[in-house]
Amino acid sequence: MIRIQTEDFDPGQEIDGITRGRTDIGGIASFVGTVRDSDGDDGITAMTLEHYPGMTEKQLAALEDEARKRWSLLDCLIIHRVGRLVPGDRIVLVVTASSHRADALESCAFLIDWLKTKAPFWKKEENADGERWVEARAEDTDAANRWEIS
Amino acid sequence: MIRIQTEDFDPGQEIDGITRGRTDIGGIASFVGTVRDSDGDDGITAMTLEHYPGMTEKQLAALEDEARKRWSLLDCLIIHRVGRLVPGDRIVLVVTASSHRADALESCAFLIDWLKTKAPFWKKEENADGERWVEARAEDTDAANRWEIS
Amino acid sequence: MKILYFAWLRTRVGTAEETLTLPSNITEVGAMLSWLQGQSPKHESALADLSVVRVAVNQEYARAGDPVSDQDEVALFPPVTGG
Amino acid sequence: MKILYFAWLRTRVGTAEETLTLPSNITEVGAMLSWLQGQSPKHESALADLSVVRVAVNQEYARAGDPVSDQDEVALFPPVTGG
Repeated sequence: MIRIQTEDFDPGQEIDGITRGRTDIGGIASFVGTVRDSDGDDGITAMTLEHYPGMTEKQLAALEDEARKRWSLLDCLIIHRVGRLVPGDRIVLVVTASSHRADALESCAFLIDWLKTKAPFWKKEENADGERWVEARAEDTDAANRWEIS
Repeated sequence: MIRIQTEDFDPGQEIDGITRGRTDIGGIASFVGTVRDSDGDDGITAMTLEHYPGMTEKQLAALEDEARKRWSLLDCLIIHRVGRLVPGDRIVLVVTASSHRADALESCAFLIDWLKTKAPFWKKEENADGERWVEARAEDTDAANRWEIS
Repeated sequence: MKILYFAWLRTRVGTAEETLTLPSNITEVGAMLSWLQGQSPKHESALADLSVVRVAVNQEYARAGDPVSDQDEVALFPPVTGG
Repeated sequence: MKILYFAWLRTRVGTAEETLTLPSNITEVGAMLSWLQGQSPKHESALADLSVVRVAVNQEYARAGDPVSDQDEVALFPPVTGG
């Protein structure tokens, strides 16, 4: 499942929603990304997330499909927020559930690594000096490339 | 932080407890292990977790220390339940928080892999035929060994 | 052709969306980018370094040799930074 | 010496804990296990396959060559299956 939204989400509620009433799940992995108040030396006061409506959903759905092909998943959820956020706010949630922990853990890492390099979201940070668009990091591309997807 | 307990835990509440009021965290990884209703062909009706009080806490604390040495972590929590559990029940929770997602994701996988081979817990499964002690799986040892710890 | 700009490309070109008529002799993404650079000084400046420009045609990532036509929705944006 | 048994080792030996006096000429874990095997038919049966027996001395994992004395807390258990 894919959700793009401006509202916050509740990781516990989402994990519960996936597991409640099921007895075939052995492991649930999750990752929550949050806004940090600094990036290197800059103090960050806020951040705005822009996206490409339509393409974002397509890319995330394709990522989910790819994860379900590579690993045996019982459920999979990606939530990504857009709009203005402040330090401490949640940005993204990935939850994967499987019979065995390796599938859940690996697919969760895969999804967040690929989301960072494939999904059309852009961050603009605000600090005391004004605002600037965040530049893509080579290490994000490296992290994604270890999964050998094109 | 390490907790061994018979009571259930709330993953969302634990994640919130770690992140609330902090603005230096960039990523929180978590893993929840749950009781499955089958293991291969056997239908499982319940499971009892036994442990070695004293040594369990020492081993988990040593694992947490090792994770904090290897990765840059802002927080780390391991909860493991003992006693009788039924399918769908939560068994174990690992939560790791860091400035960067790779540290959180890798240390979370490390902790659950090592917990499975180092921490003195034993599972006894009940099915229609009676009960049996679960045997250790070679793939758990393999998963742990990829982290190259002795 | 509908062209969308995101993030700092939107700021530099000065619009989020524009409709231009793609000459019929331009049939590939690479040629389209060269043509776009010539549309105005702002386009030229925004698209000066194509190594930091990503292209999507009809909401799918596209490369220099991929086909493009006047009926397509084209989007230009910097490398993504979500998550 | 206090000896603790866990999981199926506890069931097979028939007790969770016992106190035995370790002969002073036994100073290593390997020799202690051989001595324990001789304590009763139940001990012998439970400890027949040492490849599935793990040993902790004072709550730390120990191997055959590690030292052990009558003052130690020793625990015997199968490979762990938690998590």
